[in-house]
Amino acid sequence: MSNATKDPIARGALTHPDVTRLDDVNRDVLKILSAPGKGWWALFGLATAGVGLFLTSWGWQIYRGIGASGLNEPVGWGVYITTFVFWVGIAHSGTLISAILFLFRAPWRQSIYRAAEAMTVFAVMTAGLFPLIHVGRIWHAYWLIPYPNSRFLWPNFKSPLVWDVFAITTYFTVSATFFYLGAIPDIAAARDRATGLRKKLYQLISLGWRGSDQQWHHFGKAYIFLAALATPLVLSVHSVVSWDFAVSIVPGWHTTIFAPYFVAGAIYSGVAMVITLVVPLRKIFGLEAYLTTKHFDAMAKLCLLTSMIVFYAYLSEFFMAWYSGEEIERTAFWNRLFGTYWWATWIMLTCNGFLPVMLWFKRVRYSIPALFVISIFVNIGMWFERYVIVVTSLSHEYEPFAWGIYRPSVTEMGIMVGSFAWFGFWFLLFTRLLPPIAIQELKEVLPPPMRKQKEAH
Amino acid sequence: MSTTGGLLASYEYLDSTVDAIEQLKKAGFKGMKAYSPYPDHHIEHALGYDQSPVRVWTLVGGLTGTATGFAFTTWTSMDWPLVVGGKPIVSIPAYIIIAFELTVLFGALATLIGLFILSRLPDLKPAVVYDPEFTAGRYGVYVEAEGGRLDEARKILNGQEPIELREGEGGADV
Amino acid sequence: MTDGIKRRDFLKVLGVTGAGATLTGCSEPERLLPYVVAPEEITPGVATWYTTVCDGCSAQCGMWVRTREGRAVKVEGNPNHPVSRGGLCSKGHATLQHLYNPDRFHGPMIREGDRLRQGTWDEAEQQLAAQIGAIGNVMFIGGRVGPSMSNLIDQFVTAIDGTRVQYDAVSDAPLLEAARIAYGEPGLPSYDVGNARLLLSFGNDFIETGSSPVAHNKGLAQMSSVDAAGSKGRFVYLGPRLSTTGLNADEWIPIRPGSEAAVALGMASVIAGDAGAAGPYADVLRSYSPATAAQAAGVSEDAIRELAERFGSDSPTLAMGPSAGGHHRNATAANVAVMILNDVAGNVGRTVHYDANVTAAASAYADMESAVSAMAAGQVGVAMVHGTNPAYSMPAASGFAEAFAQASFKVSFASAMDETAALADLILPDRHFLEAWGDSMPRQGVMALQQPVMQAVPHFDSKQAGDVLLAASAHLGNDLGSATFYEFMRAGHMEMHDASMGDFEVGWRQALREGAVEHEVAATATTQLQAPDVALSFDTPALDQGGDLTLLVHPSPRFGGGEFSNSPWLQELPDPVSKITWHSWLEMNGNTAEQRGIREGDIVTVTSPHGSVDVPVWIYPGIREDAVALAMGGGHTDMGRWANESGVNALGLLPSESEQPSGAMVTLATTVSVTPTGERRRIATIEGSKGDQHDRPIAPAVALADLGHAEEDEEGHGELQELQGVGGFVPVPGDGGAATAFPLEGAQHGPYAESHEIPRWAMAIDLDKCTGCSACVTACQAENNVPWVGEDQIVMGRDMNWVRIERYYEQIDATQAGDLDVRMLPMICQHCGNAPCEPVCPVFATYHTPEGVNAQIYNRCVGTRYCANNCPYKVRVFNWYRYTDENVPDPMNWQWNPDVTVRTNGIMEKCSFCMQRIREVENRAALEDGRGIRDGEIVPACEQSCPAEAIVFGNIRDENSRVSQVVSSERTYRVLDEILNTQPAVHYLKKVTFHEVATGGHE
Amino acid sequence: MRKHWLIGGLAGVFALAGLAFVQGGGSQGGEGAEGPVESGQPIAFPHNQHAGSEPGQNNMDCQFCHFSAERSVDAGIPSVATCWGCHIAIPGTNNPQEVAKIQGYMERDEPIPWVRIYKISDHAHFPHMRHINAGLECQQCHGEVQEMEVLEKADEWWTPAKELFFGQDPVWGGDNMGWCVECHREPDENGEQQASTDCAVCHY
Repeated sequence: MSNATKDPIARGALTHPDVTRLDDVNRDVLKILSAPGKGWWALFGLATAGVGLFLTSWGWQIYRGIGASGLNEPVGWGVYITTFVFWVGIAHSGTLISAILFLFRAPWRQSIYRAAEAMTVFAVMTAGLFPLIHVGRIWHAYWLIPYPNSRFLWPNFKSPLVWDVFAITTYFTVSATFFYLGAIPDIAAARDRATGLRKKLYQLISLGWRGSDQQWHHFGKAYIFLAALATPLVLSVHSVVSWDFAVSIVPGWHTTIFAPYFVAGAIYSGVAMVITLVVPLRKIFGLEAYLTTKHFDAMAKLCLLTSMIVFYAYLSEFFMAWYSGEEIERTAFWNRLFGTYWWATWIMLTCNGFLPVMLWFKRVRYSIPALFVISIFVNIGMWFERYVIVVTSLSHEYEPFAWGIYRPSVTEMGIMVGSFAWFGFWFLLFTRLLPPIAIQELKEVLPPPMRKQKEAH
Repeated sequence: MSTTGGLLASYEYLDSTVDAIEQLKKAGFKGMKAYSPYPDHHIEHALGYDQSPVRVWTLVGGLTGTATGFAFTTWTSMDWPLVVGGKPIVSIPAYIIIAFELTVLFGALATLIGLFILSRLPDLKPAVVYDPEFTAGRYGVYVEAEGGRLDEARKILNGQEPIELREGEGGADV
Repeated sequence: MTDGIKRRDFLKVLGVTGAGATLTGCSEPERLLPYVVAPEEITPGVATWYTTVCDGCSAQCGMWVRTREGRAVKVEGNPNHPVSRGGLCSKGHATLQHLYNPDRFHGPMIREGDRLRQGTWDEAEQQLAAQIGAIGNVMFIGGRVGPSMSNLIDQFVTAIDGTRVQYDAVSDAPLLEAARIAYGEPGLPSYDVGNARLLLSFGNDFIETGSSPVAHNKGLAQMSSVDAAGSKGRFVYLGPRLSTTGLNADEWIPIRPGSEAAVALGMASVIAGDAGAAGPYADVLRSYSPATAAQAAGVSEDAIRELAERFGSDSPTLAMGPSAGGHHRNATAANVAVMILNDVAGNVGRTVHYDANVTAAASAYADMESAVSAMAAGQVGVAMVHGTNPAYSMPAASGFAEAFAQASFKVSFASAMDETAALADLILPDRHFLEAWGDSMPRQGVMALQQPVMQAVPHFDSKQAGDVLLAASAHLGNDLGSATFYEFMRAGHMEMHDASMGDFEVGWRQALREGAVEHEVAATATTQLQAPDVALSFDTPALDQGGDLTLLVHPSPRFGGGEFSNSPWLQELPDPVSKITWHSWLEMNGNTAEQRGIREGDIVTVTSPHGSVDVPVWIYPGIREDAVALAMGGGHTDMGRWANESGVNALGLLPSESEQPSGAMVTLATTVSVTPTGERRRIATIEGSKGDQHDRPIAPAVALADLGHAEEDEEGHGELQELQGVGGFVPVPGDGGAATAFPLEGAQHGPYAESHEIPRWAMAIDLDKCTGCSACVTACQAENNVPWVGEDQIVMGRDMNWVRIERYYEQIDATQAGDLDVRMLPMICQHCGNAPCEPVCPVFATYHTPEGVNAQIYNRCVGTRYCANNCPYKVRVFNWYRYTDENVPDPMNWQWNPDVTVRTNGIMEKCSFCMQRIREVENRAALEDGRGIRDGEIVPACEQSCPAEAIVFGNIRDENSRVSQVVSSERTYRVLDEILNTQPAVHYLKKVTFHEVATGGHE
Repeated sequence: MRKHWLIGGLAGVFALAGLAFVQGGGSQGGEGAEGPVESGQPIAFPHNQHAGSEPGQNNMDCQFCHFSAERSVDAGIPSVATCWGCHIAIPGTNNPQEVAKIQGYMERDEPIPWVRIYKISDHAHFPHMRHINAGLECQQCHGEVQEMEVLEKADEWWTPAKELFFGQDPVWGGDNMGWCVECHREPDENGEQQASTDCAVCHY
């Protein structure tokens, strides 16, 4: 039993005194699924209200026309696309943590990946709405889907927007599958503790999982292959999203650096969002034992790395604009820094470039309040990054006479803010219905109970 | 009593479970099942598993996706040729993306289907003999035998001090 | 499309008899309304064209009217008209909107207490007759009308021994008077702009106002285009502010307001040498010299001397005196001075003809002043107002409204409410000229007929004023010889007709068919300068002291004197100078603004001794630092839904004063003080970069000297490489000349295959001819059912016009005389061969047709707006709301072109090269045994209306086509093509300048 | 048609397709919106009596009344005068009271408010003359009108589904674009498709 003697920390195991036996994990995690407290209800109420705002704003826009937004010529894309890219980005770290780190056997992922995956699924759900929200005739949006029709017409597969349709739907399907598959054994665990209606529900969705050797065997393999598929997918999806811009000829969009730069940014914002979500989760449900400072330290390091990549991308963009000597390119980037939208650019640089420098310090990485604050700033910064890319580039293009300024409308902001509520709504439900921490994977890292050890004492 | 019966032993310890399995194998028992709260390679090793055929499903699914991706995009472009941006009617570089996404999509779905078929899921019939503690902290070994062999099996299982030992009708699908 | 009024709703009202039959929505079954008796010349679905005369302004351009199922849907210039010779201005196009103006009266209105009630025509006419009979003392205040109507009015007035006063807000009275004084001629001089080699405009905005803006516009283009000998005429503008006309000058001498006479005479003195040449004005000339001129004008003496020498030598030359915008207290003298200049330079009979007797309204503000005092004194019983709106177009200081109120019975013939009609007791709505008979005599010997092109719009129970007068006379027992105005007019023409003109009927029918008949008139005696019979002062006139900035009030290129203000097309037409829509603005020089800490968009109070207005400031480098300018036409209070509350009325700042001896209204009379109110507003402009093109290859120019060896142009960039097919770079020449082959390798499938020999449509726009007059913008809007969006949407940046005339300043200096370089560029969809907008559309709503047109399929558009983002030219516009539904009241939708889909919300649209016209011609050709399409048979709306003939459309595959010929010019370039390789089908020809062109990065 | 059928299978989205057709038909406006049109005509005009070739019928040419079909985008509706031109002499043996209505309209100087039966959406342009000159028979799109007592559309809303799933070509396809395209795609003698399928030929 070699692994029994291994240093538990090395295996990412927990050092908390209360958690020694396997079923302790069930006890602690399934406790979360018990009747919610005031705090949860308060948050849930808030989220529901926000969803109301979201739907009314959207409804009004559909009724009145897309003009209800502040968009214009030349700025045909604004807050909607910004928020779309933001949410797609958020989604990414989920898959990263659950799939990529799984393949790399990163020891610290177990206790956070379930929450991260849930975040992925809900974030994609949110992001997927924005292409619908921003089109002029949503009632014809289904024309983007290839299906045999009485017009004999097919979508244009050369258009990045059609690539998006495929990328986003694939991403949603695969991440949802991955999420659900990983959750089956834990749902079974919940089933065996639950009673009444919940038991019936869990019986149904656990598909009769029993944890037999045969099930575990195929499960493990399937999980690996899904992870192997999800890994290139996660990298591709944000590349495709970045090509919505890079494939165009708009100065400020048309750059080869976009794909890697967007992926890094996506992971960056995603990890930050995980921190933002997990900190309160940990506090509310008392999961200190499972979400240790070690986990936060690891996530902080990931943030630091990606923030450096992203900041490097910013700098190289500005440098290349200057170095190219192309007047149009230069004007575009000059406008970013000092033009109408200078403030957005500087918020972006501060939140994504300067602030994360603090993560170099161990004390900051180990201080959960500090991380929480920084992560929120990073989220803000990343939203503005997309805003800067989308809006400043469009507002000053090739034709100086046609330059224009865009101001978001109330409806737009309503939908943008509402989308956060929509996301929170689903996430809160998730914390109550599914074990938000992966029970079975935590057990893998616990020292397995050994009779021989006991006798030795 | 010479009817076939099933024995399900619940253990608290991993090593006792593994020992039980190995002894049963040594004693020549077949068709054992083991239960555990998490995938444990010691048990798999003891039962002697080889590669899972799920991989085949993934591969076939993925390749189908790739083929579909290229075939579909190319065919639709030729079905009603329209020139956009002075580009060729069939622009393979653009279609690579579609092909890639379909590869992943089909591959993932095929894997899921494969898993379900191979591990007999979904299986909503209530188990004949089952210990809910398996999903919490216990390990289990189930063996089927008849007549005298049954007692032998019981003896081996008891030898590892199970928390409890249940008996049920044979032929229980678990 | 999905909802709103449908294109084919018009087919439902096939017969105009189907009163109010336009259905909306789809709830009830659709009705098809056939004619009761079908007029044989009308085929449903096929346009019927009529010729008539545009009665929009005094120019009286020839007009073609396109009617469908008996509705006028489009007006165009009539190339056969001897004066306007094709082309039409924005105002001319907008007359259609006055025809279908929903604010027109639905019948005669009779005042009861303080409200107007709709009555019947009998009732109204009887009341009119009764009042005239009872009260008498009739005063008929009328605007410009055709000869027959004028005739009728005179007879009507004499029969009831009333008085007649004629008044137009914008008139050429000083020029008319000057011609009388200097040459004793009764008419306006006619200018041969096209043949002048050096053209001087002393504040004369001849392509905006005056005897024939369209013809002069054409002339300007002709003059300034490079001839075979490689030379071109030069245009110098002398005036304090650059109008649309001024922006086309090659040099600008920003002389002090009112100093035209001094400058003209100073120059004349140089040319005349010992001044002997100036005839009776010789001694006047002696007291002038370039020195005195320079001193008066505030410009360098050399500039004037040098200009004078050129004016003497480069003959034929031409100078024009101040027009309506520059009517100061010595305007007549100034015009006389300019005539002297022309005379000494020997232009009389060459570029300026005084014997043509171009008819002009004998409008005299002075008469109005006496009329006002007469009314005020209660000496007027019945006041009748026709074709003019003095309550708006006279300065408030004149007290017209108060005086008018004194008349015991007030009659208005306004067809829609206006400020004067609002005060009337009886309103007898006149017909729109497209529904009525009339005639015009643009100049001696030319007789043009104005015929009704459709039955009167059924919504409005209107009656032609002529018929009303005849009816009233009948009631009063005066027989004027005819029952209807038509008979009266025809009778009149028969009288004038003499055998030398051939058979009357033939001439009459020809006039109806071709729009005008011309017969030579006996040339009057050779024109000699005459000694003035009135006192003339050539000094710079005194100004009322209201502040330190001179106020320039000029007719608006869009609204004239304000009579056009109730047209959403014109309201939304960006002003050719400022590019501002809807509201008014105060033009101010940047330095002046800086000194006062005023920023663009600041709302300032402009105060003169006669009134004050609040108006936002717009910074304009084309105006002297000591002047500010305000356009007429804004600030209506009682005109209609689009005119009211839009902008301010500049006349409120002017004194009520007439210039002597012409009696014209003084528009340049006072200085003003400008004080910020502290408030700001977003200017409703379509301009993004303050006229700076940032050295981009958008509107380059080439120096005249460089023509013939412009290769160094191409040095800048070699061949551009573009990825074609799968792998492999295929070189695509990205520099000027015709666009390369289409479709490119790898795209030759189905209809795109080589085998199909189909035309490839392309366009050429000569920027050396384009004057930025913006006629094409309105023409396009009218042809293509482009909606208007309103001021708030423009402010948000959502203008919908398919044509955007970009105006870039390259060289412009208000502080000294010098070269002027302003670039005008009509930007439309470039129909790129490698269109960036096409591949990004997810649903193929935009793609390239085999004919090389970048098509936009409205009904397929989902509205992702990616195409607009990716269009480097920013020519794609989006329907953010249901503009076509919400903004277009009945019956204005009657104007819609049945051949063009009406777009609903959420849809992208743009220039289609007038696809409907292409299809129409293709269909016609197919019916005529599948003959080919002739070059020039397809004429897009913009090309048709361009007075400068700057636009040419055709098949570029045919090397003999006009477009191929034009494109072969060395001046040809394609916007941004050299850096983007978009391969546009629209080719531009560089503007040609006299000075060296400062070449930016790309030139 | 068959080909698309196969692809439908290949894509494996029949349900979606079926759904889409309903929308595809409906979303174009037109049909659905016009509501039922049995014989709600102001005058019970018997097309068969006028254009039918049976004994006792008059066998008139369609273009006698629909006079502009050959030279215009619109087929044209006869003016009241056209009707009256004949019926001033022909009282109408079958039901004179209907014929009498014509006189009424003539005297009241009113157009006859015929209820429209055939209509395609406003965003599609159908030049009648091009099709007539290409040798098409009116009946190919409008059905055997000369046999109809009451004019009815030759097909129903479910045309598209019928077309896709059973390969039946409709007579009147209304806004079903495939109905137009199929005919345009038909190969001519040179094996090239006989009419353009360039979008901008009909949509502008």
